[in-house]
Amino acid sequence: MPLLTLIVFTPLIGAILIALVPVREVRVLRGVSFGITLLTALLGFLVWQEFDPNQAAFQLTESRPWFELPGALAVNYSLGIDGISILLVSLTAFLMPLVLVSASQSITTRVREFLVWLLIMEAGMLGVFLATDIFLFYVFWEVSLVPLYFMLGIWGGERRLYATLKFFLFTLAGSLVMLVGVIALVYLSGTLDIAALTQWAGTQPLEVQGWLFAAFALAFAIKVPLLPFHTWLPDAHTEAPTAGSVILAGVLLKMGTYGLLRFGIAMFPLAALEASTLFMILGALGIIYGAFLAMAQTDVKRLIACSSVSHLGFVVLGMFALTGAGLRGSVLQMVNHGLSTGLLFLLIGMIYERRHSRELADYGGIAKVMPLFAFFFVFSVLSSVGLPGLNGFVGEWLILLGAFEASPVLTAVSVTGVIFGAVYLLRATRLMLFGEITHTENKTLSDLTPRELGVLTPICLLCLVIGVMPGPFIQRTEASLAVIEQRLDAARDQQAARVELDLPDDQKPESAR
Amino acid sequence: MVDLLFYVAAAVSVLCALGVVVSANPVQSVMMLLGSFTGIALIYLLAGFQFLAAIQILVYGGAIMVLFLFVVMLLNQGDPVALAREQGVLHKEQLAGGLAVAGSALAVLLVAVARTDLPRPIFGYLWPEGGLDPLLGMAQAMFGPYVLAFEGASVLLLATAVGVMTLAKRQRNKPVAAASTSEEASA
Amino acid sequence: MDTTIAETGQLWPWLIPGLPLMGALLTGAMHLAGLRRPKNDDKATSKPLAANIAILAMAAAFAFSIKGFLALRGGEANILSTSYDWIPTGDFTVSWSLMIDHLSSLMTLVVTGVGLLIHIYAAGYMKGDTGYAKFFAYLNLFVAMMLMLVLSDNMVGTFVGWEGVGLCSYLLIGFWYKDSWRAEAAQKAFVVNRIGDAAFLLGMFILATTLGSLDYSAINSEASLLAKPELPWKLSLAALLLFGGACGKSAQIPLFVWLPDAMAGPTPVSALIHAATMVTSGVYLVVRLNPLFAAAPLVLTLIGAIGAATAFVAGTSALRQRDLKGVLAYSTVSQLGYMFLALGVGAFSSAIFHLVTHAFFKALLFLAAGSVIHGMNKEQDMHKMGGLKAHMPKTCLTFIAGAAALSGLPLMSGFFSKDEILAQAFAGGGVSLILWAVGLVTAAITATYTWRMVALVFFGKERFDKQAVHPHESGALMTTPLFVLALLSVGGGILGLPIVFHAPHILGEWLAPVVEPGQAILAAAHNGHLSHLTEWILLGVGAMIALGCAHLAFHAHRQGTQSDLAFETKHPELALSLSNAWGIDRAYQVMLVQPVMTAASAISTLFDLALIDGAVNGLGRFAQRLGQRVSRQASGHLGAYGLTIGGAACALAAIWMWIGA
Amino acid sequence: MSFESLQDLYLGAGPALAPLLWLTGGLLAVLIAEITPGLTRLRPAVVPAALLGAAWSAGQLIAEPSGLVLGGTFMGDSQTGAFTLIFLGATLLAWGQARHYYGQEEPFLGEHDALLITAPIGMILMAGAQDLIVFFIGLELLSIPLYCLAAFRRTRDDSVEAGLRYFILGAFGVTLFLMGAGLVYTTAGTLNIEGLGDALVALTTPLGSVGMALILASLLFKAGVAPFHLWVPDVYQGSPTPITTLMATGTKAAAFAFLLRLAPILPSEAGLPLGIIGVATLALGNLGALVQTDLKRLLAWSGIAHAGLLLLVISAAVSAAGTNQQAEILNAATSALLLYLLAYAFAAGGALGLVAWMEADGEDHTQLSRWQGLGSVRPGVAAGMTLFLLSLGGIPATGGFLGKWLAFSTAVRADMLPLAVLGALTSVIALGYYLRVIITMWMKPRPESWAIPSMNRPLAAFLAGFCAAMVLALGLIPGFVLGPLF
Amino acid sequence: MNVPTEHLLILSAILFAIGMGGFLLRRNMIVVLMSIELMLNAANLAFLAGARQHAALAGHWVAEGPVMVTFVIAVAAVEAAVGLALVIAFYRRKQTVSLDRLSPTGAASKAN
Repeated sequence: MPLLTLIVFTPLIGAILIALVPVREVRVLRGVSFGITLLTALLGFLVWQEFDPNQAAFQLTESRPWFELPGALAVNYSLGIDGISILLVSLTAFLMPLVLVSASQSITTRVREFLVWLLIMEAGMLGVFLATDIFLFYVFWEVSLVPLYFMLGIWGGERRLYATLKFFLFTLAGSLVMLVGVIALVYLSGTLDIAALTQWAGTQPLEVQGWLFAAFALAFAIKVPLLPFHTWLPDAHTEAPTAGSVILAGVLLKMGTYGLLRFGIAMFPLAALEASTLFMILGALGIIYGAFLAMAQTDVKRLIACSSVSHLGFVVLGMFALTGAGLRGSVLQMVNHGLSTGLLFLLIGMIYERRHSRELADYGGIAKVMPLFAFFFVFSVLSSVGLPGLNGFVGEWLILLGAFEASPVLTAVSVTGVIFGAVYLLRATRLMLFGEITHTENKTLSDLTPRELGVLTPICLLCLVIGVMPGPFIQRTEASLAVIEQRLDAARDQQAARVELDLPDDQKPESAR
Repeated sequence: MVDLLFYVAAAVSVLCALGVVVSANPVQSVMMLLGSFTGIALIYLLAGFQFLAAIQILVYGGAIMVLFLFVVMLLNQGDPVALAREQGVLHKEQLAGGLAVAGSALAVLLVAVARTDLPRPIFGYLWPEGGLDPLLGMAQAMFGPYVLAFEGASVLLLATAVGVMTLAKRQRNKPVAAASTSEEASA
Repeated sequence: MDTTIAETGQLWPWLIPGLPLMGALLTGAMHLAGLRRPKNDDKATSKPLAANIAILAMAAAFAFSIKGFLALRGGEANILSTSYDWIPTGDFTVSWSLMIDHLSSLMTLVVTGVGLLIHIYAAGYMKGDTGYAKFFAYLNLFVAMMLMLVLSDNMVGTFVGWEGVGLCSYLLIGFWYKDSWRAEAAQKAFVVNRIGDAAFLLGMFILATTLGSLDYSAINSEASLLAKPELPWKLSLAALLLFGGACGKSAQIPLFVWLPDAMAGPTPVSALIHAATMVTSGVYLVVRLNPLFAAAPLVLTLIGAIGAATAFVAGTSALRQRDLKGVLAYSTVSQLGYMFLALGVGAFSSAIFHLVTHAFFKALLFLAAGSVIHGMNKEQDMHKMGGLKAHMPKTCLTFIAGAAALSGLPLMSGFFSKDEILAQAFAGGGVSLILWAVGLVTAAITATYTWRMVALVFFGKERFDKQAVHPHESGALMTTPLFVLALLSVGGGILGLPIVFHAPHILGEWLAPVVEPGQAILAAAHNGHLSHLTEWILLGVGAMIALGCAHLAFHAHRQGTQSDLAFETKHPELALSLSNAWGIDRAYQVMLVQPVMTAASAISTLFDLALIDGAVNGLGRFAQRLGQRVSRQASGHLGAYGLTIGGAACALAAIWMWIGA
Repeated sequence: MSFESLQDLYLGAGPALAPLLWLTGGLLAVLIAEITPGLTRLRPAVVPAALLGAAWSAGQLIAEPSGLVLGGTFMGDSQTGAFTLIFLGATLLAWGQARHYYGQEEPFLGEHDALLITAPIGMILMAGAQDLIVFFIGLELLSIPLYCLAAFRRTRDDSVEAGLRYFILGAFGVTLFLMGAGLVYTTAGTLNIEGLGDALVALTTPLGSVGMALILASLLFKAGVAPFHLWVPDVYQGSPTPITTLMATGTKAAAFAFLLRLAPILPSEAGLPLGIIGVATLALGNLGALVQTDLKRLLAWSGIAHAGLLLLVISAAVSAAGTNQQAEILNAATSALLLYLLAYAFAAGGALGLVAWMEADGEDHTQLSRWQGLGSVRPGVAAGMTLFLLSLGGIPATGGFLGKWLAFSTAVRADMLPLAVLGALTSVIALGYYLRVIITMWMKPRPESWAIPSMNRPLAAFLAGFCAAMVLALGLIPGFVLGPLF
Repeated sequence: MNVPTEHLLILSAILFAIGMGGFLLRRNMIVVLMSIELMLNAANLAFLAGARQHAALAGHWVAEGPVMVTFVIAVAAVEAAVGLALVIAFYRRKQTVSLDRLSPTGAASKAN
């Protein structure tokens, strides 16, 4: 059974189906699309089951010739899954039905359009994680931009047009540079197969790896987003409808970190070694900077968005520590951030629907009238600040441990993020939930509905499961990460040999970058 | 003597060309243009291209000039009223720019000519053997390799006739027949 | 660490933290279920049930703690219980595993024992509160986390408990979240704890990267091995950072500021968390890792110094508190300082001894104070009390018992534990003598504020508004635990009688296997054995000072508030700064919190919005403007077009000529 | 020269010239049908028939190229055939859009069609020209009908002025070409591309260089490359929209087709300057488009940008001249140009077709503001426009992406990485204005009072749908184009 | 005639420049068209100069140049016809042949 094709195309076919349903049949539309995402989630679970944790290479692979580019390059439609992507694929499949349910309340205009975009988006994101042909990857990479663009632009907040444009152009700028990198890579190596490309690129000298790495890394750094390229994120998050925010935080940003891992570190180990300090610094800066931004926000959604910058700083920090623990942690933390920040955005969305405000000042004391909401909010906050026993801790701990091996100083700097994280999130919690109710509108707020509970509970449970038993999750990534570590070790040897060789010529390795 | 005649013809054509550009009255410009073309036709003749000299006079002098004159008259461009309305002869706002561009074009061309060593024929630039004129060769080329260009030109003339007719026609009266007009005859 | 691990297959130790956790889940579920029900539902039915579940869970945990204790007592080796792998890091794997050894067994006994009493007390104290089930859920969760902290076989597991108790502390301080100052106090507690936790994390990473494991057995054996030759500075740094973590949790300078504010929580919480258990986890950690700390003498000295400083500063602050719980809070900080002082001089088991006795008498004091506050309708200002002896005799009696223990009146539990610490400090000689001196002064201060408190609350005139307040004794549910604790406070001393009594030092012997490695390392540094005479003299001096100060303070304040007010009028600034812990909290606000918040808003508005985003938007605007200019070129003015085209053609020709050449 | 030899010359050229013959026949048929009362009704069928016939012939030519014909003046290879298909497609689109487009000028549709069918003749001559004389005639055959067609709506100032502007500047461009050709001829002694290739030394003399530069200038002018681009916005905007389609897709393709022929005889040092001009054009076009409020003008500026990118491809081919990968790069450039232009033809043609459609409701409907909220009332039209714009922006799953890929890959393979990166970055601006259109259509509310655009144009709808299908097909299953062509 | 090719080219260049000057400097469209005719003639001269040069070098007539000139003359006529027709069309709308009277364009873009 072509499982991976099924999982990518189910939402796509679903989108077409949805498009055929009359606009007025809102219930049917929602039902069908929920069924489709549920089916996809089921397929995702099957993939999770079928996945062999001991195999490092791509598995469940499928490949069919697509077309041939001039220069005798065969583009294939080929899918596969390995330890780097399994978690993200499962996460995407898992989150989508919940997002859809949450959207069924908030989205009341142009429902069909919304659902179509949502499903296309799911297909795009799954495609990004599953493609093993770089052309196919790039196609999915950019295609997944478009649905969010529409979701943001049509169903977003007041400044949505500004935010959409910014989001799209920012990401596109990176993507286009990456396109040049992809092209260069493809024509230098003569293949489009990602596994083969990885093999090829690993054998290249630093000069070649460096440029290609830079081209790729820029795109991913924007997507993540890393420090100087982050300003699109708060705007996009703030203006996006809840579903958009959840997907953006939950999956879309992970495309950046996923790319950094697959196309940055795994593909160009030498360059990654050279760049590791820079990226760790950017990650650490991102942690602190994002936290400071979050501390200053008065808009709770924007605050969470800024916290994303901080959290993803952790992921990058751990990833570019290039150590076993760091890699594991960052892969796991991608999922964790998706869950906990997704939760927070869902909750903000739920309260926004009741109150139509995102200003912290408009709340206060709502724990009294919405105790369940308060419970889930605090839970999410705790998951987000990395409380041991919940998912965030495992990832963060591994990341910091891994980073510590590589750079104790930067880790020491980053650890303060743990403190600041508590500061801004608890501040938000306090201002929203605690104290007296100062606004009379808040006195009549109704607590979470069963439907909302149904959305939140599975995610919370997953947070808990990952927190106490991350084994099955980490284990599935181990084989693939081990290969990356081997490549890095080989590159380290190479680097050492190179430094020895170059030493007489006045410290070349620095300038060689 | 023949060479001297070339320089005279050249001077005439250059002066007349200047006249075309600076004349305030379009009618005068047309006349100057005719003078310039005649000078060039003379050079063709001196260079041995009698046939080309002939069509230069026939087509330019006989058709194009008439066409220009016709339109100038049609639009009353020789009229003092019209002259006044056109607010001066030269475009003063871009006088400097125009002169600069034209001057630099001249400079580039002259520099290119000066810096290129064209091979000089041993026996000078005298007529080659085999007749006075490359007419036969032209005919053979036109119906040989250049038949495509030739036929293309004929299609071009046809299309031009249609186009000009359409453009010049007044609106709202739809004639069915496409009679040949003076414009077409000029081609 | 030669105490080898015998059995690993046993899973019953998991019941010790597991049962309270189950209790927490059950009661928590009850609370959440209650939320979904209509408002007018009869909540009373569920309420005792929640308390019963919680108490039952505690009792069971206590029972299993005893089982563990008995097993060890029976001569069994440490019991290791590994359930499953938790975090595979690639280099090593962190498991969920518990270890019952002599130290953790003692701690579980204290935690579950005192915890059980406090639970029972709380069942009475919290009666009528809307968040009854929630309260017990939190309380049970807290105990579970605390047990995880002390039982874990590795540092990561400890860290789970470490942060878990922090969380519960946060939840319980902010239990009455409607008062925003309580919510703020909760937030402060969590954040300050997190500062310590961050240091803990770093220390843990150093150990993990240098030693390759985070199991205590591995760390302790490795550390003692490494200690013999030149100690790598990394281990010292690790010890320092771990002590930083301990500072946060145990409210030592500079991270003590959260504890006084933590009194915002319900009083049982203050008793359980902020006196008896959580705040002692720092002490526990240092003792648990005693070989590591022993191998870092500089850090140990620092610990002693900080302990002494904390003891003194907090003690003086306690002198000027008017809030009953405030006195107890600062007293707690001060006593914790004592414990660290003990650790600093290498008296690990003495620290634990004081920890245990302190757990008894401070829990007692808090609970009794809670009883007072309960009886006084939430009044906490001692200046508005007085003469309560008559109204609540049981409370008074037990409170005095606690006060006697705290102030170190002879033969009380506090007397022995405190004097043991002072004796050890004195025996250390050299720098330790300074610590001893500070300790002695603090002992005097302790006695002073304790008896000031007793006098102000229970004796003298009744200064409260008799119309509004009708002081009354609390119910049996609350007083019974008081008596049990009073008994322990008074008699707890037998756990560690001085050598001069020629009785076995029960606690010292019990803990010997745990602290031996550390002691062995330290043995080279100082061998402080005091002669019996010296020890007698020290005991006598301690007793004299305690008795004297207690007497003076009691009589000075017996009349009422005059002496307090006199002092305040004479030295207003000193009084103010003393009552605010020497103004350290204010200094943090000014020097740390405000700058950070200012920096945050500056970064957000000036740097991020103005500079980075400004650059992005500026790029956009720049493109727009450039676009306008470019677009304006195509103005329809044919002359300009001609010029451009002609000029460009000429330029192109020139360039080409240049290329060709 | 004997009759027999002429016969050989002509007959051998048959397959190569067949598309031209179809079109010439079509032209004559249109005229005959126009002036013969009984046949007038047949006229609408003539043009598509001729175009389809020509396309069929072009397909034959691709399958069986006949190589150089007519004494080396015309190249009947698959490249010519492929470009011919693009020209024919563009013409067909323009023809389809012109149905029911004109109001008052409707009676003159016969003349319109005659002129329209002449233009691709010129384009094919340009694409296949191996001789500057043939090219010159082709250029005129393309230009003269377009001058007239641009001014076709004589009731409107902007149309007449567009024609006039186009003509005056175009005539100036032609004089540049002729002067250049004259100088080249003087130095090299031939006007044949192959001959010029043999006389490369002569072309690097100052006189030859100036000549080549002037030829190049005229080509860049036709292609709308900066700084010869200023006429483009005015003319595209002023011309009737179907004619804009033809200009945007056909003329540009023809100019680049000949530039491709010329690339091997340009000095390889010229690659870099050409590339820089290309990237500058890309930036300039995009910047210009960024601030437009009229859709046609916006598409005109975007067309300039696309020309810049295509020039980058040409420059790659130029810079590879003389290296060992010359043939490879030239092939890559050819396929890149073809595919890019094909995708561009369908995307831009489709977009302009929708503009033409909207214009039925009012002349001001080319204004972007009039498209506000269109997605809510005519989602099909808006979706089509969105697809076309995304393709123009080079978003994957559309033909535009594949074009962009091939274009950049040509530049990268010719070691022009920095230019490629610069080009990639400047094309970010492009998305800025394409997205603005999309935003206007989908994300802004439509004023209640506005009428819903009429939908009664089946042919236009069919063509738009066809374009959309092609854009998608090129993006998703490009094998059907790439396979036969390369 | 034994005038060197360079002189013919110089004449061609001068005429071309004059034509370009007229093209750039005159407002009257008809005169602008005449200027274009001048430039075309200049180009023709260049072709003839080339033809003569290579004929002299090769010793026999070459056909390409003269053929080109013939075509150019034909096209010149065509352009004149089309150009004048356009001028007439313009005149009908604006009653003028001044280039300055072409409407300005691109003004709308400023509104953005």
